[in-house]
Amino acid sequence: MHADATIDEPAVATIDPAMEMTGIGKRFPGVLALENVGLTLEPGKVHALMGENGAGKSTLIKILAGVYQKDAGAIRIGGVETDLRSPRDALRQGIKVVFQEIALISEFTVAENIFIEEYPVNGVGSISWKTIRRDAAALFERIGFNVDPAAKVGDLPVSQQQMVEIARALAHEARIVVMDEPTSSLTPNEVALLFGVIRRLASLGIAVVYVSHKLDEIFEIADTVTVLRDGRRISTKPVGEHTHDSLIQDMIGRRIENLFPRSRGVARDDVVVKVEGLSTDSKLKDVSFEARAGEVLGFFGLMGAGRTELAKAIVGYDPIKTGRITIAGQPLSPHNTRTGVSLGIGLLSEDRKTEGLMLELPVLQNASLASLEQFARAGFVDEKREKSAVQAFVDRFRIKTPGLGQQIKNLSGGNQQKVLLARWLMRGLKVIVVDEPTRGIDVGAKSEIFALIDQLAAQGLAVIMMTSEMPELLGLSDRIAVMAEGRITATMSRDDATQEKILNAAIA
Amino acid sequence: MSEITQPAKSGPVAGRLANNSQIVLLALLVVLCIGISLSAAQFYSVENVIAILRQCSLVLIVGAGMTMLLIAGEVDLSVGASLAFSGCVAMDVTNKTGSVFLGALAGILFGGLVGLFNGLVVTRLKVNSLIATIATMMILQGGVFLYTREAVQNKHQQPAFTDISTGYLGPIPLPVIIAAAVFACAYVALRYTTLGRYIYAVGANAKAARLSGRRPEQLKLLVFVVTGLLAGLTGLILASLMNTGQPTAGRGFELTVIAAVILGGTSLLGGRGTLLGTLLGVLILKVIDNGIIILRWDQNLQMIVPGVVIVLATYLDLVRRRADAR
Amino acid sequence: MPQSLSLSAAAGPKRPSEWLRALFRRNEIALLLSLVALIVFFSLASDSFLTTRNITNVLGQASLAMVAGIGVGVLVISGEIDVSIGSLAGAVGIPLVVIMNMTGSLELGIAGALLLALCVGVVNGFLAAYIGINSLIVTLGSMFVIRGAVYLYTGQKAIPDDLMLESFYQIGNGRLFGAISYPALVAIVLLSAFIYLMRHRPFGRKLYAVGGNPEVARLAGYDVKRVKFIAFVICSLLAGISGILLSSRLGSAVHVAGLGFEFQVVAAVVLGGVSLAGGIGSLFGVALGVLILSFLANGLGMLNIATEWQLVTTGLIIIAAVAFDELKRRAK
Amino acid sequence: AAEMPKKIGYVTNYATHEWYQNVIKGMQDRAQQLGIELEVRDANLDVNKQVSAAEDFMSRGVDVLIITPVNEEGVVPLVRRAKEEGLPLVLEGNPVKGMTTMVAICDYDTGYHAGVEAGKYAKGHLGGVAKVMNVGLPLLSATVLRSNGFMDGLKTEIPDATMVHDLDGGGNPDRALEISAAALAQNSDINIIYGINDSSSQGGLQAWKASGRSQDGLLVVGTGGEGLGFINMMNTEPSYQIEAAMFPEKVGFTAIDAAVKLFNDEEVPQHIVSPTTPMIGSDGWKQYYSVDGTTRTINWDAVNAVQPAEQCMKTAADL
Ligand SMILES: Nc1ncnc2c1ncn2[C@@H]1O[C@H](COP(=O)(O)OP(=O)(O)OP(=O)(O)O)[C@@H](O)[C@H]1O
Ligand SMILES: Nc1ncnc2c1ncn2[C@@H]1O[C@H](COP(=O)(O)OP(=O)(O)OP(=O)(O)O)[C@@H](O)[C@H]1O
Ligand SMILES: [Mg+2]
Ligand SMILES: [Mg+2]
Repeated sequence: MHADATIDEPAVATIDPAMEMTGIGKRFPGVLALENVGLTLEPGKVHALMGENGAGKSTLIKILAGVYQKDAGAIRIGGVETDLRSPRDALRQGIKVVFQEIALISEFTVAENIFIEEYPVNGVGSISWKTIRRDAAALFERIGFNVDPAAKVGDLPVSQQQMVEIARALAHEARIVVMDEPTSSLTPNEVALLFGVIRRLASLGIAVVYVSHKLDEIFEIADTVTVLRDGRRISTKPVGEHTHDSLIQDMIGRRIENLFPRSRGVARDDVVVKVEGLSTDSKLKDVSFEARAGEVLGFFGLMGAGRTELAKAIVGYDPIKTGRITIAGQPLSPHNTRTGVSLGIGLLSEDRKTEGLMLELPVLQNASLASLEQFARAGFVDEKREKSAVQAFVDRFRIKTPGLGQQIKNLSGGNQQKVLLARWLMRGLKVIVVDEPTRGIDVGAKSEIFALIDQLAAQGLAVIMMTSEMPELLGLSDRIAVMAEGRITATMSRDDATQEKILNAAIA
Repeated sequence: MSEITQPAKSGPVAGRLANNSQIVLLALLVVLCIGISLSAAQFYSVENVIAILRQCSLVLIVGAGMTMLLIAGEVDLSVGASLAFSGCVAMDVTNKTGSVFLGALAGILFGGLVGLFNGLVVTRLKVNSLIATIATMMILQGGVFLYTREAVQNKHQQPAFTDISTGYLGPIPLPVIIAAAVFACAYVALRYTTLGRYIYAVGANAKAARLSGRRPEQLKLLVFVVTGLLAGLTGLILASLMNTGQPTAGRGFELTVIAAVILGGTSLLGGRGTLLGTLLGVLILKVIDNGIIILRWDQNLQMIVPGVVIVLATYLDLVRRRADAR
Repeated sequence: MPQSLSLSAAAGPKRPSEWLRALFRRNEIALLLSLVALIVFFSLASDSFLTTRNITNVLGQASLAMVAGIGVGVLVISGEIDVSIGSLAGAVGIPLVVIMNMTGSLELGIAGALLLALCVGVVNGFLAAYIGINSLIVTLGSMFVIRGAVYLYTGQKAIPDDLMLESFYQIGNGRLFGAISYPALVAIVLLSAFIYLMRHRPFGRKLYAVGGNPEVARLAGYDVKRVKFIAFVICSLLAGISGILLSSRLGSAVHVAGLGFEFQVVAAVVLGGVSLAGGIGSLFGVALGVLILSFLANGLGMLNIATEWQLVTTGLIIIAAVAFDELKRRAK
Repeated sequence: AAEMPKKIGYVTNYATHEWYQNVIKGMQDRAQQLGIELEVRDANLDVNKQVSAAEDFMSRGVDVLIITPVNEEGVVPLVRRAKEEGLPLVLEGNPVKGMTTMVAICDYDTGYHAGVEAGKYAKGHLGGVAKVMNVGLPLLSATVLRSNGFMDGLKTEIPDATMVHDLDGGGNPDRALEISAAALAQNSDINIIYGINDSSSQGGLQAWKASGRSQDGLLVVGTGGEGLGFINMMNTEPSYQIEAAMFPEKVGFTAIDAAVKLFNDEEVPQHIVSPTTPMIGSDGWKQYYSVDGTTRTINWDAVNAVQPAEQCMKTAADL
């Protein structure tokens, strides 16, 4: 019934192919999200789905999950044409999905979230909490993830929540498991564990759909790759027929010459951010560092090392216990974002949904939130100027939206991130702190964002980048700080840095 | 909201209106007015129109504040009790100082103080605004009787005090002018100023607003104070209209205001709403209230009909929006 | 060997302290402390407060809000709200008394009352859950419509219980073994049943999930609309039961019965720690919220405090209790 | 000398209303004279709260209970419980099935006598025409009786008097004002405004003034005479000529006396009538009250001299 079933024995007798989607079309107001897309899943195979932000990957998956209804096309599961009218239908067909946006009940415990689809009950129909706790612990142990089943999900960092999501998809019998960017906040170690699980699923004859923007992962785990662009299928090929370049070519229709462009010279000498002896009640202990104008300072650490907390403290969002933060020589009053922003420091949060987006509001207002004063005269917003400024960013970042009036909740994850980045760049800053800036962003956009970060530094900004991506860290940073358990354990220049040195410091 | 959510292109006026969520309300209002007029010509007599507008002005003034408050993600149920208290204060201070101006000022400021109290309790003590303002309502209802056991009479029979509500500027009654001015200011503030944008932002996502250098607490506090001041102003007008400060006035007023605001399409979850909607909501509710008397219908329908209309209007708007989304 | 020793040594004393810490982490603890503080204070301040008779009185009085509060609690946890319960609690008296007068049967009267409550719940639930109209709007509408319909039907007059049925008198005024009043008994039974439902039945957890995050609940395969619909029906039925008890306490169907009841109940529910955003709170908390308000009203009366001071004090204590709860939560 | 109860409990309907404030004042005065402790609880218009408050008094052990029912049907079980416990119970205002005694004015008679006076006034000043706007309150039988009485009394003088508008003004001034404004717009030939309490007549009059009408040819009749409001209006508003005084202090006074009698098992009539009388003209009130600043004092000699009716012409049972 539970975890054991999925992992250790074949769940369902499988027929070839496991699922076939043909001619799928889906239209949203103002957007043709999918047009005549086909997808065939074979049992025991890992099928990767790739494409730029907004290409339609999540939409296709949501149709498979019964969340959205297709406008055209057909879905056959095990050879039978099926209508998936609700997530319930899809679950009954054994389709388990790890969604891109974390889909957990934050007030529930980890264990309860895992069994939320179907609670184990005892003879009189009461929930068997004992079984739930035991099975959840067993499941985590089997996968190798390290999450406390009794913790409240809302208290966990994003990365751990992502593991819970993955575990949930494996808790019940499945015939198709879909993962929409499951690794966007996992450490390399956990990614390795996840891949182990995926291989095991495949060996049990389960069809796996895997969405990721990380090319390396695709080459490692996928059997077949389907690439979408602008809602159309560009190609479906065995992974062996692809090279990095050919895949990128399919995805964005052009080649990326250099993922980590570098136009800036050496960092200037003037220290823009100076943090001395920073400690907080919860995690940070005696953190000191400096960042100079024109440099990118990369912070690396394992999950829970304290980077997010550091980011929030230095922009004045979280209270601090001791320590001093100065921005361009001016002291920042802690726990006060107003002085932070006026001194010229801003944070691009890792948690888009709860700390960044105003979901109900249009792109326009989401973009101009931090820089509204620039478009205002005597408190009145000059909407014309505001719109043209935002439009310029939409064009420059190639943000896919039907218009500035579109509610931001209707944009794809990558495009949302671009809008939030625009929010800060529209306001001239001295320092920008970016926390996992490319989480969920496609290669094309990534290279644009890297180029942007590079440009910003070239213009004299200090960029503080919190990242879990080693290539990003090494490709972009001038200097690297490594955190572990709330302390900075090592600082090094890029030239001195090696993966090994960094990882050693992160584990310390 | 919907004006702001419009795509960047500014279409022709008719197109924008048709796309607007107020269209249902406007249609409803027109139907109501025509319907009532057809069966009772007195409905559109000057006297009746003025009577309706005067009543609307009371609700609209507070409604303007309440709309902003709901957009900012909070609510104030103490406005009814606050306006009764403010009216007593206004009358009492007028009596004691002999100055209507000072009395009026005191009444309005008292309302502002109540708003400040609500705002502080909500933003500093983090008490949910619904329960905080229910508590304030109780405190005010008790407090007003500690302040005065009896209705405060216009002791010196100052005509200037009654003029606040019964005076005219040209052909238009003063309260209507006051309400129009309040509405216009609120409309401009919400629609065209940075402050208005921040109010929406705070209601839509307070954390994001804070990260962008805003102080959600301060903004909410401000909106609470504004709502309080407007309740004080309404209390003053009501006291003037009755020529007394009545400690028992305003019972259920908060429900009328909130009903009008949500009828106007403002979301209770914050971040969405318009003042134009509130204006239409107020007009519809007061036209129904008036129409039932003009038509000599059973007055018990004054509860039933608005109840049905609130649900119906929301339903029609829902249908319209779903059709739009297609 | 040493290892296992140290393990058991750690586990031994840890247990009670863990348990205590878990208890203190629960939000209800602040409420429980407030309630105890209130009771201690009033016992010291007034001789007539801590008497068996008075305590049973208060429990009886609290039970009407308790029964309705359970329903509202369930509904608010599922992410919706119902402000028509006051009108409904008043309205169910009419079928109850009218049918009783006609047939002489209390059972038929109660069936009629519950049928009315069921209908209201179905309509509210249908409009809010299935059609998708905001529940505050729907129930604000039905609050007006029900009350107006009662006035229309009765011509704003109470309908007396012509037959003076003893059984009808007993359900609201009688006591089991002369000690515990029937309304209190009803409240205790319903409270236990619903606490069990919310904690240990899959449906209870679905209510939390649907209120906590409807999108997630849908993705988990729940029929969100149906769950919410049932919550509306539960809420109305419990308001109906509360109204039946009220009607018996009043010995008639009173057209103004239950005016303002929705405010009292919603205030108690929120005071009890149930979040209006949905998904958070417990029925135990709701019960504490109701008891605090009931003991407060009774105690202030026992101290012979003037109405106006009672209102002021109650308001301040509500703010203090919620603020205390919030500060404690933040300190965590 | 009769024995005195130690403690009397009074559950009022709506303590913050001026009428009840004055009833309580009368009770307090009388209780003090007799050395009785009086405790007051407020139902605040909530039937359920009223039952709870009475229960609290019972468990607290008062010697006599006085209740002003929020609704007369809603306290039937209370009357029964008081009987079972042997607790003497006096009702104020409205009769209840199974009660022993009630202290109340005659609402119908009060309206009736004011109606007669209004008729006389209309003959003298309004050309014998009487078109009445009743700012009423259908919610309570007492207030319905007043309106009915007023019209019947009026018709004794002017047989073709009509009630052109029968409004529900909620008994409070702001709502009364709002609906009166609509009614005045609907009918322009109204010339008498009758209010079932002072707030209602005030609301009606203020609506009249707000519509810009002159008070010539208008008569306003109020009921209650409970606060300063009607005195103020009689002093300053030319149309406010008649007030049906109901002497709330006297009601309170009488209720305490009745409570003492019940406590001593004395025979009491089922309905102890408290007197009412119309007060006419701008000086009419001065016979019964004197005002100093914001306090008014009842002139007990004059009020005690008003003879109550033996029996009411009509009661709630006749509705
Ligand atoms: N509910 C919706 N309403 C309107 N438009 C939508 C909605 N959901 C998605 N879209 C649009 O459909 C397109 C495809 O979005 P989708 O989320 O499928 O992209 P994606 O490939 O998953 O991108 P990403 O890599 O950024 O997650 C986008 O242009 C997006 O803005
Ligand atoms: N065990 C935990 N329990 C509750 N909250 C936690 C825990 N660990 C981390 N958090 C919270 O999660 C957020 C992110 O954690 P933190 O800043 O420590 O990690 P990080 O280095 O940014 O790593 P990552 O973002 O990859 O998780 C912080 O707000 C922190 O308070
Ligand atoms: Mg996606
Ligand atoms: Mg982080």
